[in-house]
Amino acid sequence: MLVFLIRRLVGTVPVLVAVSIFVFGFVRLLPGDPARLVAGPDATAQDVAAVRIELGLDGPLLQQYVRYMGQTLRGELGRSAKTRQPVAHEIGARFMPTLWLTVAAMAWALAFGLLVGVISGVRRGRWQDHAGMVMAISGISFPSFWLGLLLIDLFSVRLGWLPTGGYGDWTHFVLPSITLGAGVAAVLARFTRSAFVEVSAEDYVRTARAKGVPERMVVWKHTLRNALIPVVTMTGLQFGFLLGGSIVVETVFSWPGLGRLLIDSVSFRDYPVIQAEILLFSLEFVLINLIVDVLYAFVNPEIRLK
Amino acid sequence: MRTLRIVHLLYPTSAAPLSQTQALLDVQGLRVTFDTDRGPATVVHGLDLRVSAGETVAVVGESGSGKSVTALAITRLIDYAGGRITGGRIGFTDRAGVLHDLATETPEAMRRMRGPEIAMVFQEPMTSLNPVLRIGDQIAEAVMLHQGVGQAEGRAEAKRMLDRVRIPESASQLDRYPFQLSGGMRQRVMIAIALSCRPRLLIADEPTTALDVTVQAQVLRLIASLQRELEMGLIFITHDMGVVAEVADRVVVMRNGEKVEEGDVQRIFDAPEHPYTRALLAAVPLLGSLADQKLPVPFPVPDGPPPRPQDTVTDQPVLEVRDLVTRFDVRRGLFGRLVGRIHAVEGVSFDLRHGETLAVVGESGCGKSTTGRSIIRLEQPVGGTIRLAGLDVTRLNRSNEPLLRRAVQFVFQDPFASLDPRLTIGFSIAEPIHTHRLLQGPAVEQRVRELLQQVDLPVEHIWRYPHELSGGQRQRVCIARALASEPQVIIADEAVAALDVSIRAQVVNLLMDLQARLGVAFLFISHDMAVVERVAHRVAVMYLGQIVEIGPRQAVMGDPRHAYTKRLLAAVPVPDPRRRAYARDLDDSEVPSPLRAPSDMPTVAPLVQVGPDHYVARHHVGGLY
Amino acid sequence: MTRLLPRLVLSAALAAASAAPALAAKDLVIGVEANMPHLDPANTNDTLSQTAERLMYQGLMGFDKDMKLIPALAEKYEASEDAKEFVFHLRRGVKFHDGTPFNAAAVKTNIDRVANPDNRLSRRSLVSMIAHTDVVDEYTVKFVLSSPFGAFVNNMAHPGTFMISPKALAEYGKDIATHPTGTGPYKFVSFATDTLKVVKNPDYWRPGVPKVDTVTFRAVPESGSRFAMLQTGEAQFIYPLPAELVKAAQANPNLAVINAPSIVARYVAMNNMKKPFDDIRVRQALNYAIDKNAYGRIVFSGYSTPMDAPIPSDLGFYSKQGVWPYDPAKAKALLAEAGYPNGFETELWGGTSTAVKRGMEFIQQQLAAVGVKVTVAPLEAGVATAKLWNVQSPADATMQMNYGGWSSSTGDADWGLRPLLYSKSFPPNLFNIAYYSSPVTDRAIEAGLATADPAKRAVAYKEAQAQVWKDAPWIFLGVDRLLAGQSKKLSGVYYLPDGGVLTEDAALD
Amino acid sequence: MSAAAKAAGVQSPLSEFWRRFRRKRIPLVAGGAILLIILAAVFAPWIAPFDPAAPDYENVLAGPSLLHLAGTDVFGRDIFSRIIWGGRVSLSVGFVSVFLGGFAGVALGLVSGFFGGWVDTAAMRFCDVLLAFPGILLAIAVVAVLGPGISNVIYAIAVFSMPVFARLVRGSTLGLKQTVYVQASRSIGVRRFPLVMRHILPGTLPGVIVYLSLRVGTSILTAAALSFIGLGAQPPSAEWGAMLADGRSYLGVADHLTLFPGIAIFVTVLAFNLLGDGLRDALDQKLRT
Repeated sequence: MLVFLIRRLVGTVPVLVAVSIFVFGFVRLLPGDPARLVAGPDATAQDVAAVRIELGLDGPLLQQYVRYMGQTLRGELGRSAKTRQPVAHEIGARFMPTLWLTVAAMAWALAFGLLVGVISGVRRGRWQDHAGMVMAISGISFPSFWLGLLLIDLFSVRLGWLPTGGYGDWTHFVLPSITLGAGVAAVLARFTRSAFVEVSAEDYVRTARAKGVPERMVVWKHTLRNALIPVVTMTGLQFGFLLGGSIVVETVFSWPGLGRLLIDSVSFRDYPVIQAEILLFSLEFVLINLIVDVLYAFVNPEIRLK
Repeated sequence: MRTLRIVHLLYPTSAAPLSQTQALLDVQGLRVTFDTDRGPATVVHGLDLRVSAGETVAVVGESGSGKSVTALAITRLIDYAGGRITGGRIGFTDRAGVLHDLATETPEAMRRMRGPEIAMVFQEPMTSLNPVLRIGDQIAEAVMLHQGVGQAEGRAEAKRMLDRVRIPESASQLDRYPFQLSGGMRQRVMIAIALSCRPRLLIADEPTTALDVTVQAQVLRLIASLQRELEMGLIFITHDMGVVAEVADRVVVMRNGEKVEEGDVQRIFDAPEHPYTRALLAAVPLLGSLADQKLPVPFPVPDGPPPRPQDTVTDQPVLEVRDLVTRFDVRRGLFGRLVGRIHAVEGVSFDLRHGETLAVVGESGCGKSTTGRSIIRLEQPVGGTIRLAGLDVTRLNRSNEPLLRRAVQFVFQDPFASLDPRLTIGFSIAEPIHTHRLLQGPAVEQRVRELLQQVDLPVEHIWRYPHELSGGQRQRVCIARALASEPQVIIADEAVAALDVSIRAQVVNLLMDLQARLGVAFLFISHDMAVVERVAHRVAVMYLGQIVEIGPRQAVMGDPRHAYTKRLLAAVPVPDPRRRAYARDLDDSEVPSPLRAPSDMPTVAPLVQVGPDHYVARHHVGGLY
Repeated sequence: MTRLLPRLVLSAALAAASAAPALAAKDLVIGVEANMPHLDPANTNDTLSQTAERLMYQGLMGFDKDMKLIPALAEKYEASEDAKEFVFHLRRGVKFHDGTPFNAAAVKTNIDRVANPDNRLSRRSLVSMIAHTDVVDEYTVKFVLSSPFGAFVNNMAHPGTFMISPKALAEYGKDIATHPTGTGPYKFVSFATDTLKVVKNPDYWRPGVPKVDTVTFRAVPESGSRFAMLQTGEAQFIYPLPAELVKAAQANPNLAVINAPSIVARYVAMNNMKKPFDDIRVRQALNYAIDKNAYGRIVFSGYSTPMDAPIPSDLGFYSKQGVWPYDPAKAKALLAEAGYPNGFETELWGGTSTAVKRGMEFIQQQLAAVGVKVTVAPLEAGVATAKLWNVQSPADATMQMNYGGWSSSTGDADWGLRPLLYSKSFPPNLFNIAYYSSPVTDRAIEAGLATADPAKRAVAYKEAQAQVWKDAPWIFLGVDRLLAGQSKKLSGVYYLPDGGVLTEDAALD
Repeated sequence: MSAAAKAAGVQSPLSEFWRRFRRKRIPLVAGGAILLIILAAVFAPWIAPFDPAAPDYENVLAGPSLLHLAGTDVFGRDIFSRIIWGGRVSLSVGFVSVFLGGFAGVALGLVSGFFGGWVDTAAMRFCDVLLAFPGILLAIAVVAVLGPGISNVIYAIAVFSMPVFARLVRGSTLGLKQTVYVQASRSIGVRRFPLVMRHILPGTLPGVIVYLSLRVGTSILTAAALSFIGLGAQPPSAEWGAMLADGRSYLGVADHLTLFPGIAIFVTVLAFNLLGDGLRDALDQKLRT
């Protein structure tokens, strides 16, 4: 298991290097002179030159990259062009809200998705299946920002049960995490169902029945455990979707997270922040995939023991 | 094979007459229907079947005959497979002597009966075990469920069962997962699960079909001995008449969901009444039937003239293979570290002459297919030389590659998979012609028509798609396609293994006919010794990537000199109930894996001559050959 | 004196003090539209941050709720006749939040900091005319200017010249932006991403205030969510209140709507140096082509009044010119006369907020009616910086038309005219993106600056406004109404015409 | 060969597909709905009762009526007509981006799967990296470089659709490469290019078609989300997401501004998803979402 973990960790290195090259190339792909953009309207030529050095845009490309990597590894991400604060500070404050929102959304999406998926899979072709799948396919077809607006309108404005947005106690989490998780819940429900149905047709499920295992155990022990293997992978992929979705949902719910920061940075063309954020998002995604792989090995002995 | 012709006396082959035994299972008028998207389809029509305690009833039939569905209906697992029992009753007398109609039992009552009363063993050991559960737990689960014992007791029982199915080191095996076991071992585990609750009726659905012949013999023997021990009723479902002859007391022959004949095993083999049974038996190649004949002889055709031996071999070698080596590197991890090598083919040498059929036999993983694939370069050999009609084709280049691709053709095992489903038969046959630019324009179509005629297919098939053809017809198409480039050598890789027995004989005859007419040489790769006996001039036996014995067919099969050859031949089920193999000495050992550590190179045993053109590998034992 | 990020000024209104009895008070939450980038007043470009800074900081001068100049940290001032020397007498006994006493030395430290080009502070232009700052005594400070500057006292009321504790400045350096330490009514507590929290300053020099314990600014960019916050009582004051939601707010018995004139002008700047806008007939035609009343009704749901001078009426020295009439026929005639009988194609730039895009679409529709085909191109702030404000010479300007707004946060005509319409204010110096250049206007603007005498300045600015109106360098559209929503329990929060909010006197019922 | 597979072999793949597809009513209805939406968009000038850009300042924010089926917007423009015209934008974003991404992905997947080795490794690492970015984040990055606007949105969505197709096609290419009929063709000496085009590409298409239809829905949603955060379609384009975004501040005042574009997005995406599901059931049961 340890060997597996180390191997998997080493395996992320090329992806991270590629991501870093992409992020590095990001500012350099921009049309025009980013230093001029960042320096602002009042800047003199010296100011622009200073900003260029600050952004690491001076010297040969390779040297720039090495320097960039060095700084990144030391956690020096530069200063925001907009606020003049260190980027790490900007991002740090917003990291936890986004993380918790994502986790909350995933938690309910997973619980809901698995439950609906299994029920639909067991009651294949009956009304429970149809109801579950209607919900699921609607979930993936619904624009999340619209859902968010409708939820605020209903639960906050009309009923006054829940706050409209902002980051605070658990009540603040309800609507944003529902909005964010809806699509993922739907995807997981569908996916769990199809994995479940597929596993149900496996010979070993028949074997379980042939030895007189009660249906309940056939479902939870023999079928679901195997169906979970692909579901785990899918869940990992969906984390990426959540991270992306948080960008929109944070706007709707005034959530002080990375997503909103990103939109603000894009509209202000605050390149140091955009750059760092893309890096962070990718890092998070890679990390989540790592965790998923470990989980995957946990549920799948064939991976774990080989 | 003459040595095997001894009448077996140790075990009487017929069970007690039906009237004397209380029927354990009494199926009457069973109908099973599936709801397909084309509407309901009845696949079993009014079947009657009786099994007594301690009796073995073989249910025989070709694919689609409804035999497996019958098994699922009896256990009511059919409820989960999309089918329904739409008629008849399934009488079953349980341990307490109570008679049940399984066709109408509640699901819960059925569940309680599965395991302690009725158990099943399935065909596919590779997929029948739950991949995420330890095998000990999978066995113990049934024990704990039905006998109400705890974890420790269940585990102890699981260990006892593993001992019983002769799995070595049973204690340590309990914690292993299915993927860590070979197919034969998994089937033993399946048997252990099925028998863990001492069922009164065991239904074995093609339990050995997916296994190699030596493993099959082991498993058959195991089932038989456990059956006697536990006094179970046994329904043995198979398509293989050889297996039937080995195990059955009584035989039920099914076709298209109906029973066409039933009777004592001896009677069925001696005097089959129904034409279908007769055809079935006629098509079964009987190993040893050509023991007196030096040359290959086609299968006899019902109502046709008796076949004549074929002498087609010339002295001229068309294919010379020397020291062929093909290995597959097993790499792991990020940097693809070499952790092992599969020595699929290790120092294989042979000649193939014009008009000759050289059969390569051996069990799965022995390297026989890889040998064929390496010659046609579907795999890349790492050593050795290959000469085609004197020309070195070891290293392919622009000039010799088209030559090889034209002169050597390959026929694959699965006729359903070897034709592109999106292309017409005509195009598939014409593809070699186009590829090698042998003909242009309308001449192509003309040639395709000729080829279709050569393989006895109607020329209208030229516009058909593969899905419109049966398996046998498709294999004929594949042969026509192989002939399209006028090859000198055809490598037939288990080319008839996937076909039903009756079709198999026709296709074998077609191949032999083509050899007689066109003088083409065959490298006939097969695990089926009986077919090999029909077609081969010479036989090469492979084991762990090496040829351990090679020589004239009559010499190798009649007078095997290598221990492995002997073992292989002894394991072949003989379709004659009088020649049951219980007494044959079979060991329970597993075939070693051809996967070795990178530094662990195998020694290639030299072949020594033991007779005219007959060579045997002499192994290095204790520092001496 | 703020170049508006357009979205920061949707609308505006002055708080008519809706007084209510104060009960057990306490936590005031104000919903605002965007995050505050940071809290260094000398480096702040947006009205919102300035409003937030006002919680904690003060300048020598300040504004009352009617945006009249009042003394703040200075008790009084004297100006020389030639508008080159200004002496301020400081309030005594005032302490910064960190205990540092406020005195003349602190003023000099602050002004020198802003004026020092090495600090690269964006508000340097407010003090760049100062030759030197002299500490006369502990509570007297004298500014000597290098050139006359009549609007100087207004600059001392601008957030850019707010007073920061010298000790804190030394301690935090650049990071002062996240450690605000001033003399204001509230002390800094926390500033996390979208939330600024301040607590009452018990030692505040004005007795009786503040009346609330804490004030929280929460950024809620979605206007619907912001309004929902007010409705659910999560916030007691939100601004801006989108015009389209005024009706909904009015329908709620617990809410009051603030609706007052602002000093935010909306106009389309045309590139006066480029074809076809170099022809005055074209510029006039476009002014005739747009129905200013409809503009207010459609784009601002009626909460906007047509512009009747180049600067809004609430700015000092405003001189009414009369609304440019809506006459599409005349517009067509003028275009034909100028050689564009079939109109022409052009591009309109602007910001990215929904309200701004709505305005741009409206202009597009109106100009289409007279044959001018407009492509609408919303630019993000960063791009706008590059394409508008950062252009090095008029020849490089690619702008044809730009829809924008301006709020002169000094409250004075100078900052309403000079940065936008003075020929020495072309980018990148200042913000004359219309590249409007008229000797008459230039001379009038210079004259207005050359004196501190209000009468003389009035004459000068009247001339300038008349000339600009005639030359029509812009399409004059409207002056926003200030709109904010508040709970009826809240009193003492004033919405300034420049879009800022005064919270010093806030009280909760 | 199981009995079921044999039974499936009785009909040609195409007629088998049609038989299975036709049997389910929902995908058929969805397909019909998509056809209707496409036709409405194509024939918008003839169908839409009003000019989608023509303002009517005397009749703004009017609720649904017989004259204006979906009411009017802030400029008095007919929302129903705008939705019909907006279909052109939303659908072309969906289709063009997915076809671009699909085309590139199929090409990359074929090359990667067929040639294997370092080409495969490089291509798949590239896809990993692209997949390592949440779709909308990637789109934002592209928009941040190229600027907002519908064509850039199309490129952005194409970029992040590409790896999905590349992986899918690579997977089925690897599978098809091992099929006996491809090996059979290799064994008779068919060269790489005809081999890929004749035997492998057609085999990957069922999966590609399923994904195309599913991804169109995703793309429309993503484009709408980008418009919503102000990085997508620009005025006066009647893109549905932009309409929804523009109307959102009128929630509670004039709900029809968001209701109808929201329904348009939902119904269209739903239809594509249902169609995709139906195609998958009929074409290739093994594919998953």
